[in-house]
Amino acid sequence: MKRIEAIIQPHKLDDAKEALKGIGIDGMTITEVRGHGRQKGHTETYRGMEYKVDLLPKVKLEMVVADARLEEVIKTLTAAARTGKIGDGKIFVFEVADAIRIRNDDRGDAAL
Amino acid sequence: MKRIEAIIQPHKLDDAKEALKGIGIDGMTITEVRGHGRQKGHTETYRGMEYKVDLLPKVKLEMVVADARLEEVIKTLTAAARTGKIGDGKIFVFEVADAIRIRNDDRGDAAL
Amino acid sequence: MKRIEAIIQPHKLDDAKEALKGIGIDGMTITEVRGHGRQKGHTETYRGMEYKVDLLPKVKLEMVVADARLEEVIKTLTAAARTGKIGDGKIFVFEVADAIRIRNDDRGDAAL
Amino acid sequence: MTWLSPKNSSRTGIRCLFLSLLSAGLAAAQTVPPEILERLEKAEKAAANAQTAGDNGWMLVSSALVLMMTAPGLALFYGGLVRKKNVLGTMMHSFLMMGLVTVIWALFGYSLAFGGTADSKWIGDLSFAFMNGVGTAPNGDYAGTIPHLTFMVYQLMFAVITPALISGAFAERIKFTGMMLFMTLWLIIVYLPMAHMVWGKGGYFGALGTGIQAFDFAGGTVVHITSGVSALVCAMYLGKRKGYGSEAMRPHSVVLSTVGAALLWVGWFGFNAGSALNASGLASSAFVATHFGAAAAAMAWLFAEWMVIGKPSMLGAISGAVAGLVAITPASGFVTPMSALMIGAIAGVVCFLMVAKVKAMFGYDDALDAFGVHGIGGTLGAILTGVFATKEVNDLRAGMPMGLVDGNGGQVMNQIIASAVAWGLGIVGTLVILFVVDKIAGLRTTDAEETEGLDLSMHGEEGYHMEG
Amino acid sequence: MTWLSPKNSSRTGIRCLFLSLLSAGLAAAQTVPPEILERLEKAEKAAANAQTAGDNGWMLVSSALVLMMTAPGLALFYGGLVRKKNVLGTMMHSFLMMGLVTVIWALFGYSLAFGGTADSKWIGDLSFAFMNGVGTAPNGDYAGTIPHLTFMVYQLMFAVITPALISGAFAERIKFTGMMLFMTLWLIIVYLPMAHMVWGKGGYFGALGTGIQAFDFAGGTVVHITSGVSALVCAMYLGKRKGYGSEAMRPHSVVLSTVGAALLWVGWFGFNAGSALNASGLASSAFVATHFGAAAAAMAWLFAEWMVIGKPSMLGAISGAVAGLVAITPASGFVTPMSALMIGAIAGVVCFLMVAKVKAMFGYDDALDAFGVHGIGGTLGAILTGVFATKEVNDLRAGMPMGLVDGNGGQVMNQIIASAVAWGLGIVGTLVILFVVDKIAGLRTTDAEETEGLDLSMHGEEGYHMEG
Amino acid sequence: MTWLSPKNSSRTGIRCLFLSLLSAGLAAAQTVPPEILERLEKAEKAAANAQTAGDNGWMLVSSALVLMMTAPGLALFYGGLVRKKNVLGTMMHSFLMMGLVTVIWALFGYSLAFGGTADSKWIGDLSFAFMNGVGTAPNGDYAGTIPHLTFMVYQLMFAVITPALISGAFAERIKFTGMMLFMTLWLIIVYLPMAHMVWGKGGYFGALGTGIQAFDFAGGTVVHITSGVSALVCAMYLGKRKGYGSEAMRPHSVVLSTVGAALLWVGWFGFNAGSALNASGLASSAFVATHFGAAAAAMAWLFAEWMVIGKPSMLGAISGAVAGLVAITPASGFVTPMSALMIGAIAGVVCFLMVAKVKAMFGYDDALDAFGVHGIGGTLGAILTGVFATKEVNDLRAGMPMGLVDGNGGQVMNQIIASAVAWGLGIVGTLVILFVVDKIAGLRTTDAEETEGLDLSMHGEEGYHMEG
Ligand SMILES: Nc1ncnc2c1ncn2[C@@H]1O[C@H](COP(=O)(O)OP(=O)(O)O)[C@@H](O)[C@H]1O
Ligand SMILES: Nc1ncnc2c1ncn2[C@@H]1O[C@H](COP(=O)(O)OP(=O)(O)O)[C@@H](O)[C@H]1O
Ligand SMILES: Nc1ncnc2c1ncn2[C@@H]1O[C@H](COP(=O)(O)OP(=O)(O)O)[C@@H](O)[C@H]1O
Repeated sequence: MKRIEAIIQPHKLDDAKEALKGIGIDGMTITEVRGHGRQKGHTETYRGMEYKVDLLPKVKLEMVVADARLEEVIKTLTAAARTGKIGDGKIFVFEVADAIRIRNDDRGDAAL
Repeated sequence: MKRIEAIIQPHKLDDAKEALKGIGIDGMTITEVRGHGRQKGHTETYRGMEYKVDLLPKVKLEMVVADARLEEVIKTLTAAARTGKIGDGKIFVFEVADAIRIRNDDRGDAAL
Repeated sequence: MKRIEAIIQPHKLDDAKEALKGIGIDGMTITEVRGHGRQKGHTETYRGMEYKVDLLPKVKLEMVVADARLEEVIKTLTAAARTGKIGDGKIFVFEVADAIRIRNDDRGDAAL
Repeated sequence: MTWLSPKNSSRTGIRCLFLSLLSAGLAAAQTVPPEILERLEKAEKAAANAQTAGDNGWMLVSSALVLMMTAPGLALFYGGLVRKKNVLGTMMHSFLMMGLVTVIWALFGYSLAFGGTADSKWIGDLSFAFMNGVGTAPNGDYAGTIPHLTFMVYQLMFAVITPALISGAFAERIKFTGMMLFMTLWLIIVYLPMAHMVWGKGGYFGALGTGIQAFDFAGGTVVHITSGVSALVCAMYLGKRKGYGSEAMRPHSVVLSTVGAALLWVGWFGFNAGSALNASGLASSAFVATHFGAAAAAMAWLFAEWMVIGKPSMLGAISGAVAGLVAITPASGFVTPMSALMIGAIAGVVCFLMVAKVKAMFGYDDALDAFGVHGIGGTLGAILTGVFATKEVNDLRAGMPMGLVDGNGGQVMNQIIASAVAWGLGIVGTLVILFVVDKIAGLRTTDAEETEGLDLSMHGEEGYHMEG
Repeated sequence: MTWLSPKNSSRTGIRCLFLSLLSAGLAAAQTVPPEILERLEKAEKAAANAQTAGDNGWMLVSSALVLMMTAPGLALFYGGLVRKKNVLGTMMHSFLMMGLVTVIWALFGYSLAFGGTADSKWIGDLSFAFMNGVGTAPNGDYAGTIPHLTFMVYQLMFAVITPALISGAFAERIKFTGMMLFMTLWLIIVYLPMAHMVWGKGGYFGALGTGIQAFDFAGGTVVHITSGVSALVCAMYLGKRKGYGSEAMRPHSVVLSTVGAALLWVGWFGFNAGSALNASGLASSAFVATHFGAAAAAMAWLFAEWMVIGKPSMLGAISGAVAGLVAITPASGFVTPMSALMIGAIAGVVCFLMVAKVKAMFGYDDALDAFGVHGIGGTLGAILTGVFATKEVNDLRAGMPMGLVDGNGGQVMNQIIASAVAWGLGIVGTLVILFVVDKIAGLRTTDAEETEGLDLSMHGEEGYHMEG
Repeated sequence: MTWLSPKNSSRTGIRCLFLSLLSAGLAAAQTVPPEILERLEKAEKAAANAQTAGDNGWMLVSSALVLMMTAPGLALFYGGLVRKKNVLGTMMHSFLMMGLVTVIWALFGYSLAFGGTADSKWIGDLSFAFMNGVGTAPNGDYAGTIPHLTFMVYQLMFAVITPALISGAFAERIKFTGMMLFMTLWLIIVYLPMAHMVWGKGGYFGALGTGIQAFDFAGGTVVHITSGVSALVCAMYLGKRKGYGSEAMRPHSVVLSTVGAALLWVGWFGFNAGSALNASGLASSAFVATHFGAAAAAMAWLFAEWMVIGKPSMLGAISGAVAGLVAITPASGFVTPMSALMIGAIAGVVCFLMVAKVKAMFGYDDALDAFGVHGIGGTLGAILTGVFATKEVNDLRAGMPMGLVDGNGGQVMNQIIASAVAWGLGIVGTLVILFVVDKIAGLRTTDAEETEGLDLSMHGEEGYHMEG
């Protein structure tokens, strides 16, 4: 099993989700995060006090998939989340040691 | 060391935490996430505009434990977080390469 | 590639970010989390109802770096985030199987 | 209320004068030139007209202020105290009353409360149904210097907030349909008779009536005891919230509750000082008593909490203010400013102990402390009114002593009796209604609905979407 | 407005009396001792003075209430309905009007709306520019018992909220500079003439004028039709928001919107009842009609939604209340309480269908339903005023029938014509302004600005920083 | 304030008339039938009664509005500007004053400010302690047409908000006990004497007094200079917040602050127009000046920010509005609408520069800019009052020129002297109090408390629990 972690632009979440659903990937967990990278942030000013904000809102998608589906998911995700501009985000892949379904103790690929 | 990541129902958080405390697992990090899986979402309607909401609030528990404690923790967690209904969530297990305690540079199992 | 996950005190975030920038680490993803460990929580009371709150606000920094930079980053991070008091947090290190830049399909170290 | 103000008679007198103008005019005409008489007549009318402008303007503002108490006031106060998933459902309990009670009031509610003859001891009649006969002319039975419409709409605002107060008891676990039906029946079966008995023409507890004379300036028995006691019954009937005692049920936003409490405080000036039904010195007196009562109670709760719990909290300060406002309500038009301070201080401590200590001993789940604050605070206020009422402030009984401080110890007993009747009516009425509504429509949410929260399960919407 | 109140003549009469005091006084002096005459004179003046105190106090409060409608009222109602990233930009659309419109009004706006002579059919003149001649003395053309300053500032509050209402249509996608320029021109080109035509001296649609007599008690045509129709034009001109239909565009806080709606309801009493321009029975009548209309509409929308969509929502209840308040606005000083209930109920259902069903069929993106609620609700209200206006409530035409219920069917046609003119002026004026402003300053945000949100892109700040 | 209104004498005249009724009546009785005399007398009384109704209704509303300024107004304005972890602690600084100051005022505060004889130049006495002699009869020294109770409670509302304003300076880092003690002493040592000197009977700076005649219609020196200057001293004494300059200290919710500012604007009508102490044309004039000043300042700050910083912000608009309201406060009853526009525009630009540029140069941490807005805005307003005051608006000195525009340049100097005294009293008084309180109870939170936030460390609660 692999865990795919994609950090994408928030407004691309719906597209990404739909695309994944399209290839049968349903299970996923989403977190609101803030990211820092090459993308320039913005400046906020409150009563003359300037704040450079370089942490931008992003959305993190985590999904654990069977090894076989890895590349397909990556391709689908990059296609759906890409705008071509800096700040589009990253995908990281990790090895998963095990998975358990809490409801019924299913384990491994069966648990996904 | 293993990292155990459990995605559970928010209202099961207190039970899970107590159960883990019961077996001496104290260190953990909790994130509010939203999940998508088999559990059906709900519909929200605002002035006739319908939104199908299929991302449901979940809580993610992350804890790094010594290898020896892995199964015990999984068992405790599944028992505490289970309601038996779809949506109970998953547990994923990862290998951890290293751990460092920021306060005093403790490393490895000693840092947990 | 390694993924470094640091759970630190929220008010140390700016220091940590600056320190990392200082050694050329730009890419990172930040999540607001709540942590449980040795640090004592606090008590809240609402109309006589007492709540022991043992989940304290923390910030999680995640950054994927080339293997070679691992120790340097850990050193920088611990130095920047340390206050010396209980609750300073932990750093966990994971192996990363792959990285993809969504914008242009860069892979591996090139994607960081 | 009109007969709670001794000045009123002199004022309606002015109006009666006009009716006798013809005869008086004829007599005078013999020695005074007619153009002077005409001018005098016009000046008299102009003065009466001006009196109406002053009093009516104030009473319209008071009506608006009392509406503001229900929403945003109470809606925010209660809405902030529940968990996020129930915030809209809880605000709805207040907001809906602004619609529901208004329609009932227009059709027949007002008439059942304030219609009737000198013989209507327990309930009014249908003479004002469909706003029949409710026009711009004053209704001398209640308020001689303001349009009947103003009196009607001012009273309506009280009827709107009273059932909304109860909703604190069944928060986070009641079905929308059951709630709506309950509120409808409660208004009809508990509120309308109680309002009539205390304030309506011929009512048994009228302050100057022929029954037991109880003093209730702005609604201690009618509003706070009835709603507070009914709240207790609801809390016990519905049972505790799922997870009560184990899960954290902290207010999702004390900030919202603070805003709500502050708006309640501001609006309460309309509630209490407006109950003079004119902009006279009595209104000023009630205004000051209201403010002093609230302030003293806020400080008292804060200090009591500080000593007993260890820290003074914002929630404590606002809870105290509301408790003080509740307790001073029946007394506001009868007591001196210093007595108001005392009533407030007592209410702050007693309600704090009730909510933070006694409730825990009994273990019922009065989610937002509608009973602890309104039931206890209202009863306390009703009784203390009997203690502190003084003819110095309100010479209602034409020179006779008013309360215990004036030497009329019997008044305390009258207050207790009236309160007991309000308790009785509240308990019995609410029990019967709960029983009926539970059969017809169901009251308690299912477990799944409760876990999901009222906002989604009842209304299909959420209070906040901050991710956008 | 002044001539919408039949009682007014008798009152200004009182004042005229003083002017004729000298002559009358001389005649009377022959038989009455001068000290009596002097006292009589003083009493007459005192009564007039007191009348002013009563009416002026009420009108100042009404002015404050109408300002409260714009902010926090509308700012919260609209601010809660947008996504988080646009909350400040949206609140700014309301708040800015409090500054911008006020300055324009002070310089020349008031004068263009309310200056002029009996011949100024379409627009006023510059006689009141720079507040020239606007002092503490009443302006008998409009309101004989309150200072001219009060009348001026009360009318200003209407001019502040009207453009703010439009902003619901272009929410989440308009440039700040374009918006500011648009609002300035719209006020001058659409609002000022329309206000003059309906309420200004000599205005063509004056209720007692020589043109087409339309009844608009508190601003159905002037405020709601003009703003609502202009909103539709804006929504169509600007186009849909990026992602409309695919991305979730849920209200970021129905809680804020509920608070806003409740404050609108409370403030609307100043809007409608204040339009009597005094604290008389007519004000009470308008107050009651306003409250009944809002209540009935809130219930009607709620039930309609319940039947059609399946769940009654908080957003539905507050939308209904606002729709009812809009619809009752032109009628409030002309109809009975029972008619108000009916108008409210109709408006609740019609506006719900408009917003939830019809809009979807046409597919324009009126983001916050400024057209669906104000345009449709205002038109409906204007026409129903022609139906339900009755001389029982407002004997404006001295015994002649008022609306259809009085047997004057022609009034409905007058109302339709006045509404049509407001539609026409709104459409044409807005189109021209949009075209011009688009050329000069640009109207629509860039894609990047829209994605980032107005708060950051236009104002460089964020509504919430909850991480701290 | 009463003697700030020239019309007042004529009104109290009416009342004096009654006292001379007997003698006058006897003389007239020889030629006029007694029933006519009686009617005349009744009409005179009725007119005076009506005058009281009109004025009292308005003043009670004004009192409620000023309370609304403190909470929810200021509580939200300040509460939104701090970080989330301090929101309740900050709101508490305002809300607590509603309790604390009220109790002090009732016991002896009012008496020290407004008691005393014509010789009490610097402070009142204890003649009104425990509300002794404060009843429904008017106090002719201050306001002849409203109950003394109304005057007392209206003044109380000023005393409540003034210390609350200071809290902006020490936000996010003060101990609760220290704060409470500081506020108590500050009220007694700084506010009560200052209020007496400017508004109290015999006060040295009374506008018509025998000392230096300063004009302060609604509290420029008494409220804004004293609080603003004291704020500066507090900010410097307490030192900067931990992390000031390095950590982000952005407002946690400009949304809340906007709501607060809007409520301040609305409430300020009670503050300024209410300071006429009646509902006369002077109240209207002050109302208009207030609104114009706020509007012009909001626009001015917005534009200044736009030019200097690059973007116009919501926080800028609301800060400007508040700055304008502060600056127009002393002037509101003395200047024309056009002058009010100018005062507002100047205040908007000056306060913006102060807060956004000058403060940064000095580097003290006036967390919420209590000094920059109230200290600077108040001083500016006090001086500009001397420039723009005109007898056209307020013929206080019976035909003599009022301010510089009237040709009385010396008034500017008087205003500067009075302001300087307020500065001096504020600085010295506050320093002494800070020193004493720091010894007794401690002022500054520990590092740990500050990091945790006031909500948890001082009050044991949190402002928001959104996870539920
Ligand atoms: N090395 C990294 N480790 C963790 N997260 C990263 C890393 N680099 C980038 N990110 C995440 O990806 C987001 C996009 O990165 P950025 O460099 O701005 O764009 P691009 O995708 O064009 O390289 C960042 O905001 C951050 O959340
Ligand atoms: N493959 C997956 N990868 C990551 N998260 C998952 C995956 N499958 C499920 N989840 C998480 O677990 C939650 C529960 O899953 P669901 O399928 O609804 O229930 P069940 O545990 O009964 O199978 C989801 O909401 C999601 O957060
Ligand atoms: N075993 C663990 N797994 C995951 N997170 C942990 C673990 N131990 C600690 N943490 C995180 O680190 C934070 C600090 O830990 P704590 O024990 O309080 O401090 P310290 O390491 O200084 O003793 C916790 O709040 C929690 O978020």
